[in-house]
Amino acid sequence: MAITASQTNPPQSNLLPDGEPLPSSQLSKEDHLEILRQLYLARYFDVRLIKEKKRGRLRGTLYSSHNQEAVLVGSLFGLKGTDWISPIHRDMPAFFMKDLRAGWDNNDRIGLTIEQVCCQVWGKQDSPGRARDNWSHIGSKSKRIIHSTSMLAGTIPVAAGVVYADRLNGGDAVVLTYNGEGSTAQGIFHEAINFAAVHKLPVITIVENNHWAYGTPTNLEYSQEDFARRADGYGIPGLIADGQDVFDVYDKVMMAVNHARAGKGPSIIECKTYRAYGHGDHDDDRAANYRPEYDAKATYKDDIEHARRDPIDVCKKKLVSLGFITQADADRHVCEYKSADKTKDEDFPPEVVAYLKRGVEYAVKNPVPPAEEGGMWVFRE
Amino acid sequence: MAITASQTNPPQSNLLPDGEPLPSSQLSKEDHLEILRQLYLARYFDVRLIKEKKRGRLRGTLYSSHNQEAVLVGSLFGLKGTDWISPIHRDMPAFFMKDLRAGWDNNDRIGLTIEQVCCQVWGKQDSPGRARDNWSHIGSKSKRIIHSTSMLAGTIPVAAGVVYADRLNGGDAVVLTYNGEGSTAQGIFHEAINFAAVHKLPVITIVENNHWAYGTPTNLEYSQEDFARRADGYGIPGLIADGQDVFDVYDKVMMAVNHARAGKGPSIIECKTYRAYGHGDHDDDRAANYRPEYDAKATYKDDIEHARRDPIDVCKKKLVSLGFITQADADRHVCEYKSADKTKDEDFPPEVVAYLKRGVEYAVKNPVPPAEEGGMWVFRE
Amino acid sequence: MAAIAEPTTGIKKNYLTAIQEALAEEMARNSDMICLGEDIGILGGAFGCTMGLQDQFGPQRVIDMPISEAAIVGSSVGMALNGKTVMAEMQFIDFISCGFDQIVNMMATYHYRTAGEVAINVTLRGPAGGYGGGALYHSQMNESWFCHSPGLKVVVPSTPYDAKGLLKACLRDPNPCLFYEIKQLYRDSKIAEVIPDEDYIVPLGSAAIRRPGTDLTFVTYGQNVYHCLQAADILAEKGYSAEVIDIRSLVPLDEQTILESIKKTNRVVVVNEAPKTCGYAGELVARINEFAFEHLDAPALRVTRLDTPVPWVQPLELFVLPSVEKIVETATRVLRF
Amino acid sequence: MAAIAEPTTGIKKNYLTAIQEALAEEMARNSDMICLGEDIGILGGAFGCTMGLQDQFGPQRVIDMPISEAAIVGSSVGMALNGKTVMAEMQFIDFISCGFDQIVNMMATYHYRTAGEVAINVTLRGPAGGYGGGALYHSQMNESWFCHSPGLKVVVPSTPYDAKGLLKACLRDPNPCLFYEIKQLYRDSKIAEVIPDEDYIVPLGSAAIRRPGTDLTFVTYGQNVYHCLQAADILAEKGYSAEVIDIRSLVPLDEQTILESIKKTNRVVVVNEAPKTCGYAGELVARINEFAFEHLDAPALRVTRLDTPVPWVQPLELFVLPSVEKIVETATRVLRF
Ligand SMILES: Cc1ncc(C[n+]2csc(CCOP(=O)(O)OP(=O)(O)O)c2C)c(N)n1
Ligand SMILES: Cc1ncc(C[n+]2csc(CCOP(=O)(O)OP(=O)(O)O)c2C)c(N)n1
Ligand SMILES: [Mg+2]
Ligand SMILES: [Mg+2]
Repeated sequence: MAITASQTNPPQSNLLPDGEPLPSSQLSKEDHLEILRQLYLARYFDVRLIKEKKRGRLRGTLYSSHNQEAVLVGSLFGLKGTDWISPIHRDMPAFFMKDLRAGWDNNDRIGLTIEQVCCQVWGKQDSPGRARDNWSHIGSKSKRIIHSTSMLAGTIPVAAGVVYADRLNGGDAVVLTYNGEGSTAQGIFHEAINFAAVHKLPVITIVENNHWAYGTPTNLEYSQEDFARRADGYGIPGLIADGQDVFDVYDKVMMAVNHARAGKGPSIIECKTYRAYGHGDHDDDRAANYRPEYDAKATYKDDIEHARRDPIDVCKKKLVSLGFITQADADRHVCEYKSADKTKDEDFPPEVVAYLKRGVEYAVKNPVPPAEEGGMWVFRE
Repeated sequence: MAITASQTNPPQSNLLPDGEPLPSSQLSKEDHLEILRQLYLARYFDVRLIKEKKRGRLRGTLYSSHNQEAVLVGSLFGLKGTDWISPIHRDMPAFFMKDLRAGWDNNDRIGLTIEQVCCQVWGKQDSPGRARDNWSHIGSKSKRIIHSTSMLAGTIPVAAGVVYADRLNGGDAVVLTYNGEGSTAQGIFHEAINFAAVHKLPVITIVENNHWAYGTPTNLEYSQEDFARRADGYGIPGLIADGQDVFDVYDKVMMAVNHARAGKGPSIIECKTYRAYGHGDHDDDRAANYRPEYDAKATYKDDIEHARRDPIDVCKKKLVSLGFITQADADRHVCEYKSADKTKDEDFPPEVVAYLKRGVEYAVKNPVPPAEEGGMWVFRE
Repeated sequence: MAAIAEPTTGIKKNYLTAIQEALAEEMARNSDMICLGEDIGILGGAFGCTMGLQDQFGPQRVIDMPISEAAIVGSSVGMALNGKTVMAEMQFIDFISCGFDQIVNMMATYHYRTAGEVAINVTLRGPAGGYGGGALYHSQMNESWFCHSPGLKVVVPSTPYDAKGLLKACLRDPNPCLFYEIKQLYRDSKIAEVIPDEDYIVPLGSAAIRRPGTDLTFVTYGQNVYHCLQAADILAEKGYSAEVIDIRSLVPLDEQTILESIKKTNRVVVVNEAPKTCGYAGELVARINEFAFEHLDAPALRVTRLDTPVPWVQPLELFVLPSVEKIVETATRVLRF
Repeated sequence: MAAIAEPTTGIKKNYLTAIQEALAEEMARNSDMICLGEDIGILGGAFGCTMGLQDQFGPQRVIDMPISEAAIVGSSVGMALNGKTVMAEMQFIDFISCGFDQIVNMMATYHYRTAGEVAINVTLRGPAGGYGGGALYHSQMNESWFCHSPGLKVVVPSTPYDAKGLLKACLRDPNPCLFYEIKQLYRDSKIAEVIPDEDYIVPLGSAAIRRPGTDLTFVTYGQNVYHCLQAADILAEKGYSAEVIDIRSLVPLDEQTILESIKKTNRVVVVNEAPKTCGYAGELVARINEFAFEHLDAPALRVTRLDTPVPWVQPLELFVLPSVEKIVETATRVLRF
């Protein structure tokens, strides 16, 4: 079954009142250009980390978000700074891309800085968690980012609690929680969505369906063709977005956000995409081994073919077709369809390279926290 | 929304190939009479226990199955002895009613004896668990009854494992798991159903929707009008049965059993009914207080009205209409629409009274296990 | 066997009333406080601890949750992350195992993980303990699991005065607290006592000496405080003077009060009702060993539940749980060592 | 620092290979055995413990499960109830908390609840332990929770020989077993050793003396066996002879070997890497106190993790975990007491 941008799950899907224009049709030319820049930025972040890791400069595991950038950029772009997000392992760019529309160098924007995120990756003391937990297990109360544990789907009830409290305070915040499709099998996923549905909490769950959970394909994870169908069982909308098309993701998320902000409750948005590499960088070689054979005979073969379109390419085509950029503009920096080791800095706009450079340089110079911190902050005194 | 016997959840509901007769239409006159006897038996068991408890002869809490007997009798009647069941607190009669069709006094039938169940209720040593855990927390491997803990929905994965093993061994057993509608909110419910759906395991989950979970009404438990709708999200059939009509329960369960035995996987059957008393006998007074007001303004008011039809009355009417009994037969023993304290032994057929008498007398005489058993059987040596 | 409380005059209140009052008073005092749990609103709680709260504070602040312990804990954490004070009830403390991951990995570690940015003010409370025929799943004392999970405070009151004062202390403490209520004491009129009308707290980490003595120290908490007091009576008849320390708060622990006592008595018996292996009784023995070894004239011994679940029928249940006889017997061994 | 093993000739095998062999041999030997876990089939397991098993035994007997720890445990119990031998993998032992209720309340108690009718032959195994930069959720040693849950056997091998022999013992034991694999040892070539080609088991409940000594006894297990051996080297330079006991199996525990050692050395230090409070180290101290008090010339002291989670970056991680230095320091205090 191939994905089309309009595909949604009956009967809950029609969140857009008849005749109303798609949210993305309201975006300005500047918005479109910014979205493309953000896709570059997310891609470059990943590429750069992969290279750093290969050079032995990073510890730990790297969960690449390559090919899934449209999900992140498309879902974050329409949020207000006061909204909350709850990213997990494959959403690393989300931490600094939150509220990026408010200005990449705006000190007041409500997202982590690139310096903070790099300090986290490098295990340095200016990480928001002072390098006490690794990779994506960070967050910030003031920046409205929920701190996950490793335990998959474990932040969804926390997210529900956060917006419950916000609503009690008279706020109108929504929360986006991100999950791999594999993580939806956790009991807590069900408990949290059910609770959110009962109380019509503004909890939007993005299911990043990249068709593999580590070494397990979707047909062993759940038994529906379209995961989004699960939503109907909770009496909430389940939408399917083309995870390669940043504008389709934006549309579906904004429909869900408007629904949620209007007090109508949660939704699930399945973004169909495909994992570019192994589960983590330690798994690249094995994944290259186990996946192709399995995918070739899979029922979701069409989905995968569809998801091989590079989201940057898809975005550029749209911008060209809208007349916002020329083909020459599109061809100026070409990173699409290239694996990390095949890209050079010239394949990305200079402002993107410069932004990350700042973060990396800061992180490299930042010290590791002192040993004694290991014994601190078990309790608030 | 009132319940009709034919109501099922689109699009997964139609388990009965076109033109095939309803399973209940295949039942003999003798079967019909036996079903009525079993309804009497289940009711009498409950009535008797309530009276014993009121007289101070029993410890612990009593979770009445009054008004929900059609769910038990209708679901158990078509099973083979080799099938498994997993009853919980409100299904106490299921323990001795399993395989009862094979003869109430048949020593080879695959269900617990009335003596064993009474020993459990009275806390005596011939309880199958030697009175180590209370009320419904018993079972028997040889009788194919799964031993629950208190933790709601916790036996569903166990049930899935049991039939997984059976299938590996070449068996064709199905398993019926019973759950209150409130218990479906547990994470393990989701994990187990999902696993069963992925592997097309013959796990049939009966959701006894009696519209209350202790002191919590359904609108605070989940956000669908019909719980059965949840099934579709797992790609499995979700059926709604009229929980007051033993034949409708029988039909829906047998459709699901046939589907499961054919290797087509699990189903969920929502049986709409209503809890007659409080959650447990300790809660009767409070429930009388909190429920009526809430129910009166509930969205499921129609369901409740519907579920006030006594299942024994519904069954008798059917038998009279089929000509299997006369109205005089139906009026011989009238326990329907009577609360426990209003019934006398004469309101039940003498064989029912005699059967239970045997169990109670055995249990009363049976000794309490010796204290030292408390320290035994932590491990298999 | 009366519990020691601030001497005041007035009507005696039981343990349950003390808890009801603590919750109602804190809800009134702190408009940012939320209560959630199964059946706590319309019903008022399985044991009535939250009776009347929903009428008084509304269904937004007193939430009847679906039967989802993990979501109860997780959403409590989220509310606390967003500035609320949360009381979450486990209908029986036994069911806490269904929300286990959220407690030990999400809630307990939040402050640590965020290097102090976020403190999670959640008090998880629920009825606990055996001796009532509750069987395997309505009798547990599983506090050891949580004492072993850094970042949680763990409290077990044994008197109405303490129940109210410690519950208030937990609700005002910025850290996550587990509060074990001894359900056999809820309506026990023998321990009912007059408690102050004025607002008070019992600070976490302070033990209470329930009975002074010179020959042997009982270190205990919960239901076994009363068994130790009875054992002390029996020992007194035999000429031994036993001191009974009710630690009340397991994390943090008041080591000082225990040390002072052992300096005086030189002998100690630890009593609790959890299974023996890796229970808190063993922890007490290990600590006493560390901070009071040179004062011990005999080994510090434990009286605990056997390493079994809690069986249902009475002779079996009493066989596996600590009893006055077992306590006296062990104390006598220690005294004669 | 080589582990002590049956002396044989042949190629040396590491800890991971030992586990792979145990699983493959038991699967071949027992056609009623099933393996299940996340990514154990197509991938062969996150660490490769089940590599090749699905090809050899098919997807029915080697099941790639959804990410559902509770269903993994629960369905394992069901399979065992219906006569199967089950190996269930936790991808990291840290995630066991997500299946906690099914372990402690369903699996552990099954035999007890049924008065011996049903034994549940499930071995839950997974990679565990710190010292590898795994941070809070990939470093845990949470064995104490399960030692405190009656009905479970708990095993922690430290050598390839033991890993294979103990895993086979667990898979043949009718009771549920928790098997903690020290992931830092999986590919540690320093501890690789020749192990027998013939079938063998290491019986549960037997400790191993890794190094004999006369002045002090280290009682330990897992990764810290090696730290204690190094500490013993350092102490030897200072003229002290330390014995190192690797208990290997926590439940059941070989008390006899510990007692014999203490009778000889009269001094003991217990080392493990779990948080201190209510950890198994405290249990060992309490037991030693019970069965060997009169042989002790000094308090039995613990070296454990601090009561903190395991932080990520190295200086912090090493700050909270036991180290050779901390062990030597504590041993010296005990020796000089
Ligand atoms: C409760 C729990 N079980 C297991 C794991 C180990 N684990 C980490 S990521 C992962 C696969 C996740 O797959 P999916 O949710 O599809 O996300 P993706 O990695 O594909 O983005 C697994 C099994 C975990 N982190 N938490
Ligand atoms: C995990 C868990 N949480 C809480 C409870 C306490 N409890 C026992 S029965 C019950 C209500 C169950 O309602 P429902 O599932 O609708 O079944 P019913 O009693 O209505 O038949 C609750 C909350 C429990 N047994 N297990
Ligand atoms: Mg995935
Ligand atoms: Mg119900």
